[in-house]
Amino acid sequence: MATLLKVDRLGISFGGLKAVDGFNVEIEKNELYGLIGPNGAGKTTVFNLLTGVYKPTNGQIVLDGDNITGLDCEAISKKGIARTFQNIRLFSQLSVLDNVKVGLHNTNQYSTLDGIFRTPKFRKVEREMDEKALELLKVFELDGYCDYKASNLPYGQQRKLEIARALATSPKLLLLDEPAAGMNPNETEELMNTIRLVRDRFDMTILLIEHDMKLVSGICDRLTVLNFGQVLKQGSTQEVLHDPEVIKAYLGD
Amino acid sequence: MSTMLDVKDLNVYYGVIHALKGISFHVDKGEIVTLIGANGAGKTTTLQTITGLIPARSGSVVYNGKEIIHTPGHQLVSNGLAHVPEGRRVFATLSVYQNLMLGAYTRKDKDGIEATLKTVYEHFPRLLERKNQMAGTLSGGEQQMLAMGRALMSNPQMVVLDEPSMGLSPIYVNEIFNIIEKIHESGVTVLLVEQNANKALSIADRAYVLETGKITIEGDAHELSNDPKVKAAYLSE
Amino acid sequence: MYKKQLVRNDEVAKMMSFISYLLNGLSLGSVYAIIALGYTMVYGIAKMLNFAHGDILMVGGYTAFIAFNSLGLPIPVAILVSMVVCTLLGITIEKIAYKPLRQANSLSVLITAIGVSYLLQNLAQLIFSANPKSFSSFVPLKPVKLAGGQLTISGETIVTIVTCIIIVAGLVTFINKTKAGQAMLAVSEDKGAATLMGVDVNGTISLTFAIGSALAAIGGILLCSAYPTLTPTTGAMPGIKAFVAAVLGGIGSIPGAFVGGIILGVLENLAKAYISSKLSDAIVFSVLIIVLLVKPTGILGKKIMEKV
Amino acid sequence: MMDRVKAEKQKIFRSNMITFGIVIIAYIVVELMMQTGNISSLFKGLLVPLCTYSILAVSLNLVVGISGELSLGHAGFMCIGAFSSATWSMLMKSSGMPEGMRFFIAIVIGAVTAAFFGFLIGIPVLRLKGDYLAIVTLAFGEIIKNLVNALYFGVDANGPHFSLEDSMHLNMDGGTIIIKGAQGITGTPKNSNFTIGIILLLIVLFVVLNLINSRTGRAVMAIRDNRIAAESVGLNATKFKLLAFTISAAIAGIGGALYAHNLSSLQALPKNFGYNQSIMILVFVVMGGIGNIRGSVIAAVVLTLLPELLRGLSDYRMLIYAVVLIFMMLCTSAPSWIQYRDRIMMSFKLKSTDGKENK
Amino acid sequence: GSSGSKPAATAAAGDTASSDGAAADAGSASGDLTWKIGAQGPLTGGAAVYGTAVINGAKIAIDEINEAGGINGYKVEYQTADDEHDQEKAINAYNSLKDWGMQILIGPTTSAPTIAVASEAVNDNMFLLTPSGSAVDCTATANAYRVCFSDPAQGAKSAQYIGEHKLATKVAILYDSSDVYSSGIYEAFVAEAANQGIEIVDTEQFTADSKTDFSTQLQKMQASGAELAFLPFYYTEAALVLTQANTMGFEPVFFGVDGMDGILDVENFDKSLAEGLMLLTPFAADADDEATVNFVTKYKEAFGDTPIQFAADAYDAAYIIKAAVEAANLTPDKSVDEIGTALEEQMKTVSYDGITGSGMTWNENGDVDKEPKAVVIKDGAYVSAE
Ligand SMILES: Nc1ncnc2c1ncn2[C@@H]1O[C@H](COP(=O)(O)OP(=O)(O)OP(=O)(O)O)[C@@H](O)[C@H]1O
Ligand SMILES: Nc1ncnc2c1ncn2[C@@H]1O[C@H](COP(=O)(O)OP(=O)(O)OP(=O)(O)O)[C@@H](O)[C@H]1O
Ligand SMILES: [Mg+2]
Ligand SMILES: [Mg+2]
Repeated sequence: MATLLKVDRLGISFGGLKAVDGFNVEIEKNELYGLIGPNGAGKTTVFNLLTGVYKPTNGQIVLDGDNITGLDCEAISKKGIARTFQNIRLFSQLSVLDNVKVGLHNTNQYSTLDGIFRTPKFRKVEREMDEKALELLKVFELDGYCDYKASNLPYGQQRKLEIARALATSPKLLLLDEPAAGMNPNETEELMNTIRLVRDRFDMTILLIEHDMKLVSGICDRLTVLNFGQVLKQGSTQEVLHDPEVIKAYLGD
Repeated sequence: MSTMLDVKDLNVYYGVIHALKGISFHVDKGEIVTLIGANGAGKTTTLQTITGLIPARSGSVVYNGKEIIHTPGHQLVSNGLAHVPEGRRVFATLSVYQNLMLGAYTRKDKDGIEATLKTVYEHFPRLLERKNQMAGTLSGGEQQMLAMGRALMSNPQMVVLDEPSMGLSPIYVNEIFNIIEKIHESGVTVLLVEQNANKALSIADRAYVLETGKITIEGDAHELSNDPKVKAAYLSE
Repeated sequence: MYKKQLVRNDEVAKMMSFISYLLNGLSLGSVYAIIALGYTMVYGIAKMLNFAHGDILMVGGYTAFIAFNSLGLPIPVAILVSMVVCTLLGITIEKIAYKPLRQANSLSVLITAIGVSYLLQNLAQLIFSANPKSFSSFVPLKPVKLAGGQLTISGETIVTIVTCIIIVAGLVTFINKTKAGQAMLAVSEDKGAATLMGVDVNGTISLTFAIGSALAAIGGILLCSAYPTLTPTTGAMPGIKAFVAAVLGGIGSIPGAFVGGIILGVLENLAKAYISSKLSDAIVFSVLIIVLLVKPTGILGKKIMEKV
Repeated sequence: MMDRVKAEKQKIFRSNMITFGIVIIAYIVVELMMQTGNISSLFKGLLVPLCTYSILAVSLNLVVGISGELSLGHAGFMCIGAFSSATWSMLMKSSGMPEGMRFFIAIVIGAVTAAFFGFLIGIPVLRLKGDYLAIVTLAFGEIIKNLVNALYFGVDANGPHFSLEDSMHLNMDGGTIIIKGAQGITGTPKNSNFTIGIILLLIVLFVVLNLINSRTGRAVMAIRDNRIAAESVGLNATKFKLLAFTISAAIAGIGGALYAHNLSSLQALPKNFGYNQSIMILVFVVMGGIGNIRGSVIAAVVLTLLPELLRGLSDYRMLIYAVVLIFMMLCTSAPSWIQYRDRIMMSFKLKSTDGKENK
Repeated sequence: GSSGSKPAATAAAGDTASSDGAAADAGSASGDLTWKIGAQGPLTGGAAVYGTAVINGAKIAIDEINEAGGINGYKVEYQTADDEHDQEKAINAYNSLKDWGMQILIGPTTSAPTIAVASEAVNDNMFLLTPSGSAVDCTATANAYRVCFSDPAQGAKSAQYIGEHKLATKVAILYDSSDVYSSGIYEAFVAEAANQGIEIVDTEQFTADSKTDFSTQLQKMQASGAELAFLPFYYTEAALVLTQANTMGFEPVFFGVDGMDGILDVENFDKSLAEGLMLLTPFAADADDEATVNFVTKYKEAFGDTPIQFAADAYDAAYIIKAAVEAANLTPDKSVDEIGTALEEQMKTVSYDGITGSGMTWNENGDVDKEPKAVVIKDGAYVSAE
């Protein structure tokens, strides 16, 4: 299988604190990969480095053969990484549909003038966007809410909408930061199915952070455990979850 | 056992949205009571109404024998009611230490505050490590610990907790529940809202199930955790 | 020899005039600073741009004028009366016009503040007429002459700077050392969470307005003492300049307001002296822009990190 | 679900049509009144200003409401539009160019010059946030006013002459001085009229409303709602903010051109091009509802008319205006008032559907 | 020098029915017919002092005129409007007065609004006499006349006066570069100064946004070795300038213009600061001629303040209109246009002795020809400089 993401000795410090240090990972195409670790271990920071929110102080990130180290968010998104956020970041005043359509911004294009003068191109592309967006929303059973304001959705729905929006950018790699946070077990179960579905249906590679071990052990192929910014353990899910060091640092008993 | 908190027929609106539709429940002194329910059921709204962050349209909330429905939220803290809010709400540009000291805002006993601070640091050593870091730059889980620690600083008789385990690593989820039990053992009454219903029911005395603004099931925590309806809707096997 | 002497004299003279421009700047700057302190207090805690601050200052000026000139009260009493009037005014305005909008969009409060500003100006005009009044200085100090009379520092300048420093020190101590100060910090961050800490949010905001308005009264008196013309629009332009000063220093930061005010005053006068007196506004504002581009939260402003 | 999406589009379309309809109907009514002579001089004189301020309010709403940035220097762009267009008209006054053509080009010049400055100013300014951005725009507005007040411009046989000193420093060899510092420009042709004002307003509304409901507008609003998330889906935040800012400046320039050609004399006073004016425009935007374009137009009209209607109160006019301003703000924005309003509304349409209300 | 005479129209056509009982009878005889005269100026905002003065000054005159039987036998109705010192609002104010039925306008008060209103009013051929709109362009249209000097006239006359009286050869100037009035006078002054052998050693400016602190400008003026400081701006700022100059020991001859009048009446102003201040002004409130005393007394009684030059100009404006109307033998039943045409014609021949000048006449540009009085402040009072 081909490697999609290769991260080498990635690091960043805040002041004196080495939040991430020498982080390595290789993710195969179509893999469901988990990133776990105690609170404050640096998981979200890894995501921020991968998506260009922070610039790494050292190390390199290669996506599908492209060195994307040091690019900014916008460029990285165009290269094919999309993400969700630990604390939900939706376009709160826009409708659910429009949130997804913003995600489609770079894949379905027409010029500002087309928009102002409502040219046939505008109509055509808008229609395509509507169709695609609805299709995506349907995957997450959100199509019924398409005309709701995003901020009026219940919490769980908001998380799903974030994933839909990320998928709209047609990424190669999808990063999910604690997708199940704030969901009850039933909802989590549903979410797991959705994530699997996304992987299969969109042939997606997914890297996710999660504290819910049921989800992690349920769907992840492989795991990396971070501790104090460093890789503590890497390997297949079962192997990692039974590692005594991991149990001691993260899982408890 | 005397009643600590008695909520009767509470109605709350967000504009035209009827969020709480006449709910009633009570928490006795020394109890752990948990409120479970799906997203958007109104759990947070309930807690926020009790501690005066949201005004109620009608109904009554009696705390320690006193009607508090119209008491301004800030006065409840000095009466021993603390609230760990949803979304942590730490003071982002203040240091961890300053956050904790604000938790003790209503207290005047210097020594007592010192002692409490020590226990909080014992519960959450990470906070001691980071005591001068700006709270806004803490990781999600660290912020959750801070929110909890801050509430404890007021030395409350009763705490209401809104999803305290959200975003915590498994080790800390266990730890948080241990801490809740410890707090409880030290005589504090607890009203707990949790998505992790398994855990919540395991430490609670009694529980209520909230569905779209109404209480639909109530009872002994243990019994509820065996109730097939609850099991199906809220628990994992 | 003789020529050299001349050159040196010339240089001394240049130096002297430079110093005296600097002093003019300090004088103006310290007045801006004192007004900016009130601005920054209210902004920092209540998170609103109180565009009526300059007008409260004007009320302070008129009150002091009446107390002193018309009623013949002694200076300290007149100052006190002015402070009390402004404090009450500030609290009342907050209760009636701003408090109902606390949950609303922050622009709504801004607009209301503008309404209040119009209201105060027009009320003042109805009561006192638009005719200017000459304010008698409340500063009994004689000007200090230095360097053989080549440099003069007015009593107003000295008093303003000293007052300003005292207020800055006082406010910083107040906020860092007292419970009420901590409460202000909490309120400024998150009103809901502050309530959960047991902080009386309304009371804290009232207190903030009270302090801010009392400072406005002092600012008004010092402004009018140094630049003694009093009209219903006296507060408008210094109000805006002080707002600029507060931002320059880092809005919300108390030492920042002081630094910002002084810098603004000095800059304004140096620009007048060495570049162009008609373009001094443009120059001052350009510097402000440059500073903010280099340091987007002002000179002493807290950098706000948004954690992702 | 496609029909729900279509319905939503239909709703937006209808709402836009209502906006245009209101403007057009207002135009027809006023024209009829004018034809039949049923109109006061005061009102007649206000027609062009009403268009001007509506245009300015729409312009600012694009920045404040849609792009989510607080600008307190909009009068500066209006000032640039006014002076650049008036300068052109003065230069061409005796060139024999047809008046309509000349005015049309004047408006374009006003828009383009203002847009140019908007772009230039936007590059550094839009890096700032919130109130810092507000103060910097305020500063720019004041700089523009200050510079215009110091600007002398004339043309003679040797070409154009500029000075920031005084007219003597222009070193003119005969010729005419067009901009005379604080004395500004006098003798601008009075080309603006109600019809042109309405046409411009309709064009501006067309551009802005269509922009908002297009890919570009969505991007701008997405960046407003959450910049980091917007960047994470591949939007260039700076580019879109700058775009909105520049278009807004251009529209303000159009407003300025309309303003300049409605008065024979143009001076940059604090009242018309200072921060007070910027704030006045902001009042229209906030009063009309942030992000609500139709509201901006209505608020601009109401609040421009209000002080004129209050003229009968003489001395108390501005006092009452201030009180009304505060009162209206409380009415439209204070949650306690709104709740009261909602409660009354609810008692009318008791228990309609539950979920729909979430929208 | 001013004549001590009571304001009297010595119009070319001679006195008509302007005097006493007969006029009053005529007024009542002509039933409801009245003159409708409007006045406008800033009544709110930073320039409100000037507008208020104009409106009040004209009011005194109109009350007197009505008491004496009105104009040409018809009573005068008087209406005012606020223009906020803004061109656009000025047109609104003008239009609101027009709606009321105004036939003749006294105003606007300040230059920028006057230019705007004049070019609007010319379409109605509404006759307007601005008491104080001094910029050249204020009277560019046929319908506009003024009572005060034009800015260039003031600037030039000031330079001439300084030159002729050898007050100084080294002159420093401070002016308001954001103000039409101030910068207009400044330019004319500089142009004329060269002819008068005056060396301008320093020019300083301030703007509407920075008129709190003048110390740096004053310091530079002082350093330039100026013997005379020319201050072409209003007394509101001048009061501050003089205070600050005093603090720093800058004591040249201060020379002002008509806008300076009023400085002695700033409440609580330390008059000693203005000692020696010279100004060219056609009006001084403490002149002891009967007409001025009458006006000042009445004004104080009615409004509590001492009138400034603006008020005096407006007072004269009302009487000038009266003189012109009566000379043209107009009646209020005439249309605005007819009145305008007649008055524009009449103004060229009318001559008037008022409190702001005697023997005032007007050229076809609408500018007044009158002699300014040079006054100097001695012991807290104006005295003639000669
Ligand atoms: N901008 C920043 N400035 C300073 N410290 C930071 C910053 N961002 C993160 N940190 C620190 O880096 C460490 C890693 O944070 P990160 O958010 O990546 O943790 P995490 O693994 O996602 O934890 P959690 O599971 O609790 O979300 C934390 O200790 C945090 O305090
Ligand atoms: N500020 C608000 N404005 C409007 N509606 C709101 C607001 N806050 C909550 N709601 C609505 O009220 C209902 C109850 O919300 P609440 O936050 O109390 O639910 P919850 O049970 O705490 O859910 P969660 O598990 O997601 O935290 C929901 O339908 C929600 O959409
Ligand atoms: Mg994280
Ligand atoms: Mg909740």
